[in-house]
Formats: sequence, C-alpha cells, structure tokens
Amino acid sequence: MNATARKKANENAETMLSVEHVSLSFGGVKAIRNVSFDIRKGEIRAIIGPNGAGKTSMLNVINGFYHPQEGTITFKGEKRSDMRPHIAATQGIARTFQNVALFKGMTTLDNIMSGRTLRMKRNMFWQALYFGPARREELEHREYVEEVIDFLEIQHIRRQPVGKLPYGLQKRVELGRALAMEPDLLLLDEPMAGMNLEEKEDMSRFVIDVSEEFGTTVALIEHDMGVVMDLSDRVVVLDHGVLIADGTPDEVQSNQDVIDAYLGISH
Amino acid sequence: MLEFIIGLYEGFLANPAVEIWQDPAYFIQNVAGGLMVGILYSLVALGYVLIYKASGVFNFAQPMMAIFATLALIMFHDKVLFPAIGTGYGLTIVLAIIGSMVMMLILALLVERLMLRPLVNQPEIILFMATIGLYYFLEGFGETMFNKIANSPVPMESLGMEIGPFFVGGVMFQKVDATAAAVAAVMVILLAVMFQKTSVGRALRAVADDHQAALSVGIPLSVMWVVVWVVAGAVALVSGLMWGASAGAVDFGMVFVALKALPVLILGGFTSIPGVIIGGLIIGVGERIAEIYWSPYLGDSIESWFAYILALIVLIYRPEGLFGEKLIERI
Amino acid sequence: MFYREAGQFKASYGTDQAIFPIAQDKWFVLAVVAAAYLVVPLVANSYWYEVILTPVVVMSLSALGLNVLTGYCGQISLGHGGFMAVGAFAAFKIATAFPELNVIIVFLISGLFAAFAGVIFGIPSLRIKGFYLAVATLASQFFFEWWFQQVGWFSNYAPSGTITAPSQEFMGVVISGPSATGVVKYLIGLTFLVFFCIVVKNLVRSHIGRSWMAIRDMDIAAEIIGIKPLQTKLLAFAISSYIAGVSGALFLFLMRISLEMEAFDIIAISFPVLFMVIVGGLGSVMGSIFGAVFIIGTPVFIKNFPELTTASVILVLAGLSVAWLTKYGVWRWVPLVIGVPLAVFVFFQKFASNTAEHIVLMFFGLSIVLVLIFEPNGLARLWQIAKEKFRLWPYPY
Amino acid sequence: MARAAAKATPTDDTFPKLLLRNAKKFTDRPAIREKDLGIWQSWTWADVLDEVRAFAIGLKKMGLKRGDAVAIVGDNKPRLYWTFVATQSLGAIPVPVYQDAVAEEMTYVLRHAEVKYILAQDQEQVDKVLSISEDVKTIKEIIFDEPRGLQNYGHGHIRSFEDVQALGRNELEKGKSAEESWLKEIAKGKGSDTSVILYTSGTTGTPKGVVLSHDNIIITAHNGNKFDNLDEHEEMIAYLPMAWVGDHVFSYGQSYDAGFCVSCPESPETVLDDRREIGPTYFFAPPRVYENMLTQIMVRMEDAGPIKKMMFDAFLKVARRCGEDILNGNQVGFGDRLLYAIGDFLVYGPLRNRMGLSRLKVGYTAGEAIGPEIFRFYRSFGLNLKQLYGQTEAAVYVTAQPDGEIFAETVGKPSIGVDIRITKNGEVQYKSPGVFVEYYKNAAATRATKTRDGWVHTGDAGLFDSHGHLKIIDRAKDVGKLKDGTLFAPKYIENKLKFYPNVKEVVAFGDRRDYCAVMINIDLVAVSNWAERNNIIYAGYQELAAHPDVYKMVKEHVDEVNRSLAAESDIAGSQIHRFLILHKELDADDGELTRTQKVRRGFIADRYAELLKALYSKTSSYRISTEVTFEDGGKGSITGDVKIVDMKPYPAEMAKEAAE
Repeated sequence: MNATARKKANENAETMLSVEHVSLSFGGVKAIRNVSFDIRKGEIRAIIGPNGAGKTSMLNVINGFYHPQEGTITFKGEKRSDMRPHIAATQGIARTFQNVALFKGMTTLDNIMSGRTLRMKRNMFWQALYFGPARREELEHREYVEEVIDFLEIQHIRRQPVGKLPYGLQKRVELGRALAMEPDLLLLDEPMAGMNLEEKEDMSRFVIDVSEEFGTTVALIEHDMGVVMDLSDRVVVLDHGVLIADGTPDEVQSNQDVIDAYLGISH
Repeated sequence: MLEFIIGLYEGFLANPAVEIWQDPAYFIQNVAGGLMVGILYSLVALGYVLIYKASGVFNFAQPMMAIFATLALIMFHDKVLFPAIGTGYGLTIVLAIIGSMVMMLILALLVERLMLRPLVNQPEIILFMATIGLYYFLEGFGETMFNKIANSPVPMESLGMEIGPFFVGGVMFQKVDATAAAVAAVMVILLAVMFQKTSVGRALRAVADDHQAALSVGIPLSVMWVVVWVVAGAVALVSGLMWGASAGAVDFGMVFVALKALPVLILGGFTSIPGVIIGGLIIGVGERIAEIYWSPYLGDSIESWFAYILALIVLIYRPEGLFGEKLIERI
Repeated sequence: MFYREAGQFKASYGTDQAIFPIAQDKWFVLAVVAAAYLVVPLVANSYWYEVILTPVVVMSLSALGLNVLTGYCGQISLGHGGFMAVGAFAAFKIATAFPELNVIIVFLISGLFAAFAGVIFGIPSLRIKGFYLAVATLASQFFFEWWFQQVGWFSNYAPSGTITAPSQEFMGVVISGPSATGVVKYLIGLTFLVFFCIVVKNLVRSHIGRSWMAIRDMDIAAEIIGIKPLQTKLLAFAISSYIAGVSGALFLFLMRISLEMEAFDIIAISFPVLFMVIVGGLGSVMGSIFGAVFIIGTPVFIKNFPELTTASVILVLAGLSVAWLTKYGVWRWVPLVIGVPLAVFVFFQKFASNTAEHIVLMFFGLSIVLVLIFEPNGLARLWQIAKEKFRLWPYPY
Repeated sequence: MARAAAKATPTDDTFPKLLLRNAKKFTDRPAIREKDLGIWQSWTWADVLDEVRAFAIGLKKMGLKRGDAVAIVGDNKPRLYWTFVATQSLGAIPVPVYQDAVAEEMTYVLRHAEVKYILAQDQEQVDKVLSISEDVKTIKEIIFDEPRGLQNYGHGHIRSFEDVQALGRNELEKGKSAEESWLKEIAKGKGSDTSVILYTSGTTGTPKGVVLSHDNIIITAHNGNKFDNLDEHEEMIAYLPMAWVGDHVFSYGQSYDAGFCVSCPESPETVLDDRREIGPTYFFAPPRVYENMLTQIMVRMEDAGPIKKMMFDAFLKVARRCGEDILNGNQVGFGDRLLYAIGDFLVYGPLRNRMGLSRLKVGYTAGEAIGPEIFRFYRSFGLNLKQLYGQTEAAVYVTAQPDGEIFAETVGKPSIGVDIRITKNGEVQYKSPGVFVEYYKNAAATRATKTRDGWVHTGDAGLFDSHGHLKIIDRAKDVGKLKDGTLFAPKYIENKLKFYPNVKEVVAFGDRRDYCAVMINIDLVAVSNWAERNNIIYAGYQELAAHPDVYKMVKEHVDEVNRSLAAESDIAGSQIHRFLILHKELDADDGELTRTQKVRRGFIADRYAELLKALYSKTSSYRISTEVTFEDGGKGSITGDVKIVDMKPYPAEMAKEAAE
C-alpha cells in the first residue's frame, strides 16, 4: 500500500495527539515558539527542519523530557502541560534517540526485554524465587520479544552485548526496544542518521511495517528528504522553533517558506 | 510530642543562643578556630579541585599524597637514604623541599604514564576507583618506606614557624593555625591567579573543558596532566605540612581528618576554587560550633559526621554543590 | 575442551533462560557447591575455618550485596560497612532481647533494619550521581560509626562498646557464640551465601534486574521506557543493604563473635568490599565470590609464603613489562625497576608483621589499578573468557 | 530379489497412511522441529496429524482434486513438509521447486507440471510466483507460510497457511463427515500412486520431472533405515533443498518410515549453529560441505597459538595413523589407543562438538566423489562418515558403504534390494524397487534411460573391486583419452586438486588433446586468510588469484598431484602439463556451475574458449574479458590478465622411487 492510499485511510482518523501553542525556552534561548500541530491515529507524521529548528526539543516535550513554559499537549483525549518521561511511557509513548541510547552492558535480548518492564507486574519475592507466576510472566514476555526480534530480523545478535554491535544494528535494537513497549505513539528521532543506503531501505521498510502490521502511530524526525517524502503521510516543518508549514509531503515541498528555510534565507 | 519539639527547640536553638549570648568571646574564638581548620580543609580540597578541573579525575588519593609528600620532606630533612633502616644524613630544609617536590614529580609522571594514560576515555567513575587503588598503594608504599619516621613532628623551626598562642582583642589564637591559614590563603590566591592569568592555567582550563578540543589546539594532554599533578603535589605538601604542624606530628592516621575535605568538595562543587574555599570555611566553622553547642544533646564527636550530613543535605537541594556548574542533561 | 554442547537444544523459553543453559556448566557449579558442603568439612582444620573459609563466605555475601547496588544498579557506595554494622547491631540487640528466637531468623530480621537504613540513605541517589553519591554514602558510614559508639543502648551499655554474639543451641548443636565449632559456622554461612546467590541471580535476570542495569547503563533511556528511577534505585539500595545487614550479622555471629564498631569502619570493610566487587567483577554474582577469595586469600598467602610472594610479585611485574611491550615504550620497565628492588628489600625485612600488612595494602592498590586497566570487568570476566576458550577449543576464536 | 525386500502392505504403503500409523505408534514423540522465535518449536506426530488434517481438508474445500499438482517452494520448514503429506492424502501430487530457481526455471517447471496450487514460503517466493503468473495460466491459488510483508496482498487467491487450516478446522467442527471423508481419501491411495515429481536440476538441457511412486520412496527409505539401523530415536537436520531427492528421501521418506524427528534450521545462514544445537545422529551432506568444514578447521587452526597448533598437528598424525582402524574395530596397539584417547579428549571430541557432530551415528556423503583425504580425515576423527551412490531416478540408494567396510575410493556395495550390472562399455546400470515410474510427459527420455526390463542407465563409468564394492571413475561420457591413448578421467584429477583447502574448483581438460591442463579457482576464504598472515595486500578475488605467491603455492599443489598421478600406472600419462588460475569465481548465476554447485565443464570450455586455446599453446599470459551476472540480476564485466604456468611432469618410474 503506498503513502497516498494510507493517507486516504487516515484522513478521517481521530486525533491521537495534539500540540497547542507550545513554547519552550532554556534560560532565555527560545527553542520552540508557539507551535501547534496534531498527529492522527495510525499515520506516519514527519517533523523536519534545518539544524537547530527545535525538532528534537519537540519530541522531548511530547514525551515529557522537557517541560514547556507555555501551551498544552493533549494525548488520547487527556490534556496536560507537563509530565515525567516514565509517565509518558505508561500512557503509551515510546521513542528512540538520535544518538542510540541503548543499555550498553546488556544483550540485545535484555535490551528489548527491558521494553516490557512496564507490562511486568510480578513482585520481587516471586522474582527472587523465579518460580510460578513470575517465571510464567517472564516467559510470556520473552515470546513477544522474540516476535519483535523476528520482525526486525536480528535473531543472530540475540545474545550479543549491544555495545559491540555496528551502528545500524544498534538502531534496529533500539527500535525493537521501543516496539516491545507496544506503544500507541512511536517517536523516532532520526532513525536513519548515519546509515548507508541499504540500511536506510531496511529501516524504512521496518517503519512502514510497524505502521501497517502493528497499527502504531509514528512521528519521526528525518533529514533525508527522499525518505520523508516516501514514508510520511503528513509533514510538519519547523525552523528556528517556529512552525512554517504543515501538510502532505507534496504541499510542503512546494511551500516557499520551506524552500527558503532549507536554502538558508533569513526571514 | 509537644515536649519533644520544645526539647529540640531548646537543645538546638535556644540554649546555644543563650550560651553564645553569655560568652561571645568563646563563641568568636571558636568561630575563628573553625575558620582556621576550615581553611586547611579548603587547602586539601583544593588539590582535588585542581586535578578534577584539569583531568576529570576525582583523585581520592589526594590526602594520601599530602601525607606522602610531608613524610618525604621529613625524611629528606631528617635521615636521607635509608629511612626504613634509620641511617643516613639530613639535608637543609630547602633541599628537603626540593627533594620532596622531585618525588611528587616522579609520582606524577608514573601516575600519568602507568595509570591515567591506559585509562584514558574510561568513565570518570572508573578513574575514581583507580585512585582508590592509588590511595592504597601509596599508603602501603609509604608505610614501608617511611617505617621509621612515621609519627615524626614537622620541622617547625627549620620552616620558620613559631609555636604558641597569641591574642587579638582578648581572643586566643595558635600561631601555628594562623600561619597555616595565611599560607593557605596565599596558596589559594596564587592558584587562582595561575588559573586565570597564565598561559599554563588557560591551557589547563581548556583541557578540562574538552579533551578533544584541547588536543586540536595543540596542547599536549600528557604534559598538562603531569603539570597539574605536580601542582596538586605541591598543594598536598603544603597542606600536609600545615596539618602536621597543627596536629603535632605526621602519620598515616591523619588521612581521616583529611578525608573531611570530601564533604567540603561536594559542598562547594567539584569545579569551583572559590566554592571549596567557602565550603571549607562553612564546614570548619559549622562543625566546631555544632560540636561545642550541640554535643550536650547529641553526644560527643559530632565532628566525625557533621560535615558529611551537612553536605548531603545541601546536595539534595543542589546536586551540583553550592558553586558547581549546573549539569544540563542533553539527549 | 570439556564442552560437548552439540545436542543440547532448547525447546522452550524456560530451558533457554535457565541460569546455566549449558549442561556442563550446570554440573560443574553443582559439583563445586557439593564439594563446598561435603568435601571441605572433611579436610579443613580450624585455622582454615577461621582465617579463610568463614571469612570468605561471609565477605562474599557482603560483596554480593554491594554488587547489587554498584555492579548492577551502578550506584557506587562507600558506606557499605555502615549497613553491615546496622545488621550486626540489630542482630545483637534482637538476639539478646529474645534469646529464644532462632539466630537464623534473627539474621534474616536484622537485614530488614539495614534495608531500612539503606533506603533512607539511598534517597539522595535520585538527585546525586556518580562520585557525588559516593561521597554522600560516606555520610551514612560516619554517621553509623558515631551513632553505635555514642549510644550505649546499642551495645547493651558495655563500657568499651564491645558486643558479643550470645550462644545458642539448635537441635543439640551450638550454632552461635564462642563455643560454636568452625564447621557449623562455616556451613551456616555457606548456606546463606548459596541462598542469596540464587536470590540475586533470579532478581537480576528478571525485569527488576533489567531495570537496575538500565538505570546503570543509561538512566535517561531507562526513564523513557517507563522505569521509575527513584523506586528502582531505592529497591537496589534496600536489597543491597538487606544482604549487607545479614552479612553484618553473620560477621558478628560467625566470624568475629565479639567486636567493636571499628570493625566496620571504612578501611576495615567499605573499601575492601568495594575492592572485592571491582576485582571480582562488577555486575557478576560469581565475581563477588571470586573477589572475596582474592581479597581475603591474598594477605593469608603473603603472610604464610613470603618467598613465594616475592617471587610472584617479581614475576607479575616482569609480566607487566612484557605486556606493555608495544604500548608504553621504555616506560614499561618502570614496574620492574621500582618493584624488584622493593620486593627484594621487603623480603629481607623478613616480613615484620606490620610490613606484611603494608605489602598487602600495596598489593591491593596495585591489583585494583591493574584490574581496571586490563580487565575492568574483573576476575569474573576472565573466568568467562576462559570458559569461552574452552567452548571454542581447539579453535582460537 | 528386489521384490523380496519390499514390505509395503496396504496399511502403510503411502505417506498419509504412514502419518496415521506414526500418530498412533509414536504419538508423543517429536516428529518435526523448527528453530523459530529463538527456540526449537516442536510438533509431535499427533500434532502433525492434527495440523495436516486441518490443512488437507482446507485444501479440499478450496477445490484441490486428485491428480492436481501442488508446487512447494521455499526453505525447509515444517509446513512445507506437511504440505507434501496433505497433498498426497488427497491424491494430489506435490512438486517441490528449488527455492533459488530463477523466474524462467520456475516458469518451466510450473508450466510443465501444470501446477494449480502453490505453497510459497515467504514474500520473496510469492513475489516470484506472482511475477511469472502471467505465463503459468494453470495457477489457481497461492498459499504462503510466512505472513511477513504479505498483509496487503489482499486479493482472494493469495492466502495464508493458517487461513487454509481455518477452513479445514471449520469443516471439522461441523461434524464427523469431513474427517471421515478425508480418511476415505487416504484409504483410496495405494503404493503405486504417484507420490512426488522431482525435477532434476539438469546438468544439461531442460529439467526432467522424475515421477516417483509411494512404493519407490517408502520401500527405499525403509531399506535405507534397515541398512543403518535407524529408528525413531534419530535426530537429523533438514537443510538441503527440498526439491532435491536426497532431502526428500532422508528428511521425509526415512523420517516417516522410522518415525524419527527432523529439525528445520532457523534460516539458511544459521545452519551451522542450528546443527550444533541439534547434534544430529544421522547426517547427510554433499562433499563440498565436508570440504568447507575441513577448510574452516584448518584455517582456524592456522591462527591458533604455537603450542595448540603443535598439539593439533601431533594428534592429527595419531588420528591418521590409527583413527580409522579404531573406528573400524581393527586391532590397534595399546600405545596408539591411549594416544588416540587423549587426542579424543583434546582434539577430536572438541572438534566433533564444534561441527555439531558429537552424537553422529552415521553420516553420508554423495552427489560427487569426495577427496579420499577429506573422507579419511573425518573417519579418523571418529565420525562414521560413509559414501553412497545414488540418483533421483533410483530414489537415491544405489550403493552404500556398510559399517566396517569402508574404502575411500569406492562407493560401497549395492543397497538392499538393488541389482547392479556393468555393461561392456563400462556403464553402471541398476534395477531396484526405487526405480522411477517415468519422466513426466517425456516418454522418449524415459525410454532412453530405462530399458524395457527395468534397468536404468546411470551414465557413470565404474567397476567392481575385489571386495565387491563399486568404484565410480567418472561420467561415462566424460571419460576420455589423450591423443596418445592414455586414459583421461577429468573428475579424478579435479578431485585430487580440490583436496587442498586453497583450491575451490578445478576444471580439467585433456580428452582428445595432447596433454592434460587445468583451470583453477582458489578458495577465497582460505587464501585470503593465508594472504593476511603473509602480509599480502590485495583488493579482491581477481588480484589475489593473479598474485605470484598464490601461483607459487598452487604450483606446489599441482606438482604434488602430478607426483601422485605418476604413481598410478594407468593414468600416469595424464599428469597436468599446464594450469591457470581463473580471474573470477565460477558462479551458478553465470551458468558455470549447476545449482548443486557442480562444474559445467562443457559450458566453461565454451565460455573460456580463448583461455582453453591459450592452455594448449605456448603463451604464458592471456588478457580476457568476461561478462558476469550480479546478485541483483545486473550484468557487468571483468577484465584481466591470466597467467599460465608450465609444469614438469614426473616420469612414471621415478615418481615411484620418490614415493618409496
């Protein structure tokens, strides 16, 4: 199914997340200024913009790592202005980082298993005995994790410590950890940065498959325009913390402000 | 319950206040004494800050270096060559100081080559643990080397230091303490100037900010490290001498007092020279006052932990210390 | 060489996630445990029990506790002796207040007090990281040192502050106090060690352990997958201190019988246990035991075999010079140039009793630095590498 | 004699009936395993019956009829094996297709067999089938095993295995009738029914569809099991192409007959690890697998430390001296036995473990002659490796080596139930219960291969030795003569050279020529490793192949082969006079190798005609440009100078002296 077909399917979908009039500044430096946009259920939403446009800050606001000074965020109908990252996780927001943020001392399997932490309820005493419900729970989650591993085709590195893996695979493991959370909204911060062409193609396929097979809503930051145009249903363009365009890839591509921003013309 | 609170109020606030009111001279004398001790804490802590700022290493062995350097000086001054056996010839104080500094230079070179260089790019916590290893090594090595001269007094006369009390406005001070404080103050000013004004100092600051950047502007990292460890060694020698002078004799047990510099360090912030000065004064005065006025209610020798708890409480509110640089976590 | 893994396939996740998925490993460990229970009591004498065996099991347990906090959760602590002291004093108070209560139960209860203390002093860990935290943990160490000495109630108002483990019989066997035999004390300690090794191993391979390691490896990412930092760290503090408390109680009841607060000070306990964990291997259950064996065994070795010590020190230094062959140029001779005369000198000192202690200090310091340089993951990692070599045998890779 | 061994009775004369029997007899024993999601998922015989029943009834519901052809294409997976028996239970005919077949090969097979239903393992195969569906009008339905990426192939004729099973289960829930009528269908089947059509990969010309009956396969499989005492406790790993007769007979036929469990690897890349995990007791591999394993061992041992290397070499010698005798149960001195036992602990045992063959009861090699040295190497390490000689047309077994009677240069005695005769022109012919029914829709070819009284031409030249063991020299048509009349057996020479780990492929020429000359492919893995150790810098295969040092090394190998040839009086004259190292690796994609990695000598002679000419001239170097096909199907060309080296042959007598 191509992007246009998906777009049609999503047009009437409900809004999963909406960002309203959000501003964020660090000690006087304004990172985001009065930005509003929404993400619909099931779509792939790209956030693009030149360096320093505030894209990563935007993701950090969405998953509670930064606290905006102004504005609100409505996620699944619940309005908030502030939140802690682990609460965002509880509500169904997962993310990956621009510079891979894996647990270097753990294996691929353990890294992805750690994505299931929120769903594991057995207390310490059962765990200490590794018996009964705790063991069953652990094995059930292992099964789900194995499906993620299968999905991302990383069986062969299952038992390897992630610290020693090549960069492209690390990114894949990180995506795996986010998927293991079974999130409603998946935030990907430059999932293809630093990859070669083949790895980029693989990653694009995974992103599309995630959207189609799991029905996960995806918001991604990406520099590679080709990738963005292929993958995404709708695009938000930020420049110097200001939203300068919002629409389908085609609309955005022909927007004069966007072209200027990318050519470096100051306003 | 109410009685308990009243008890607390009386014990910790009312009664001390009354006592202070009744005998202000005693209070002032204690404050002054606390300040003197505090400046010595600051001096030891300064050694930590120097090394941390320049190389990112939290050198746990700093107090051990102080004792080591001081004992080396005493050795050179007293019985050079075979201290462990107890024979040999004494040197003049100037030569002894030079000898001691040469030893610190050798130590710095060895540490840089054999410990820091292989551990470059390791997490700070690993380097920290390595310095605990250095601490043990220096203690074992020093105890073996200086077996016969441990517990010797600092050669006060040769250093031109006087013993005995003096009075300022009816408040009594020890000359030793005053000398120590004065030396410490001079030391601090010298270092501050060096860091701010000289090219070496600027280079050191560059190294601390960013190893890569420092390399790219052509500063040889290893040289800088040796320089800073030698400077820290000098600070260690001075602080060891001052501690030894006020304590009467130098031995490895002194290290516990010197560890008091740690809360000073975290209170002031690892990276701030003014921070450790003020931190040292706060802790020096704080623990003396607490000891004097609160021990009737808490028990004796509160000093042993007061500094730590004070630092801990400050840390909860300011994790980077009073003057430390605020860490902004970026992802 | 010993491994014959072909045919050991896993048909369920249960077998795949076993502690020892390879049959040979499982049998080897079971054999070692069986030997510790059955063979050791047949051959050991009281010197061995007092100087090596009981100290090793007790300190292994203590190191295991610290490994939970530092090795798995990444929170470095210099206050471990304080928590052990809490356990020891709690056990002493409970055992003297309720003489009827079985000491085994006393040990388990006294751990709770230490766990509580651990949680209190762990609270700052939410905001303080790295060596700021390390220094902060010293606060607990010094505070408890002072407290237990200052308040007579803790030592039942003994004038010197000395506490002594009371005697108790269980099913006709003296299991605590001065008259308990070495073998009984050793077996009790061993049982505690084995039990807590299993508990910790199970915890660290569960989601709890993964949360700890996540916090250790990258706390920001951990938070983003929904791990609550404070809760997770406090749990590590609690479990670490609990085990420390139990080991403190064992330290009093099985090892020292009679002690003062100084026995738990930073030089006597906190640093050595930290060394055990570093040398043995951060984040390894097995490593805690290796570390304890190394740190406890080395002084005994040095005291008993001075000639061998001198020889092996020289050998190690020479080996070091060779190992640094390509890396450090002429500097590689430094360990030899300094070390050999020193070793010889020390040997001719005939090991005056305090000299031996100083040698031990030097040796510990040196081994920490060497371990950090050459194998930051400690002896446990070396063990792993050896195992891997045997699995691949005769292939080199 | 042939019929005497036949044991098929009406109750278990077809695979579906065997399945019913096994589900009853071995109910809870594992029947098949697959490494999936990190562990070995297992199905018992009862489970398999359950899965197959649902699938078969689903297929029936979809309209599969007796006699319809069902193609099966993909890697070895349980569901693909189940499709065989499910198809057979309805009287339809399974047609396995090589999973790496390119579109045109596949089109040919699907059209020729008039395939109506296709079981494609994954998206890749489905895409391939879809790409040719225009050309194969008979296709009605595509069923896939692995749903990954196939969610949106949303038209009615593509569905998942589960969907078909759901159809069947739905029927089964409605009442007993569905199952009863299925059982009735099974009962209708008889031994002489067509069981499977296997398309031969075709060394020459278009593939031929070999029709094998249930009797063919079941009786042969049963005899094979009896020959090696295989029972339900065996473990084996299915990793060879399902369209190849070997896999069909070993992993399907013998498994269903004996009731043992077959394990399917996670993916083709993980076969080695999977084999190590399973530890098969019964193992089959073509010689190249053993060659690769040996190369791997030698290469890795080269990197071992000096002490380890010394130990390895020493025990290698011990094994060479007495290993085979110990395995064969011959008299061996105590000293050697002791040394061998130590060697077993230190070297042989661990190596068997690394290869995953610790538990091996019997291992076979066939398809091509294996180098005697390689063969002996494995046997001396305590692995009961044996050779067999077989053909698709015979449902594999023609001859096999019985335990204890192993001679490296022969392929053993006639298998149970097989009669063999050797014709005057040296060709081996056989007659057995496994002899195929016919070539599908190709009566002419059938007639050309199978005589009216049931003897089959093998096309191989061979002879019986004094022990009554068959010795295959070469393809009957390939054995030739040099101009001076000396016998020239190209494969014999090629295999001798291929024993060296550095040599991957060899093509020998000499028939009706003045002398023997060879083209060589070096083994990139082995040689690059060697190059690394010797600090030889190279950019790729071509540069490495042309390197003077590599030439020097290969020259030594050729010289040794010449010396050994000189010792054999009949063929001493066919020593290698000139050789060259090819500038590119021979590749199946370029048609230089068959899909089973056999050298296509004639094709190569045409393709490199200029080089061949150079071999038989005086030139010492030739510049050649060759077109190559890349993995993605694109084309390109490789150009380079190829050096040709002259060899000095040994006089027959002198070589003998040297050998003594």
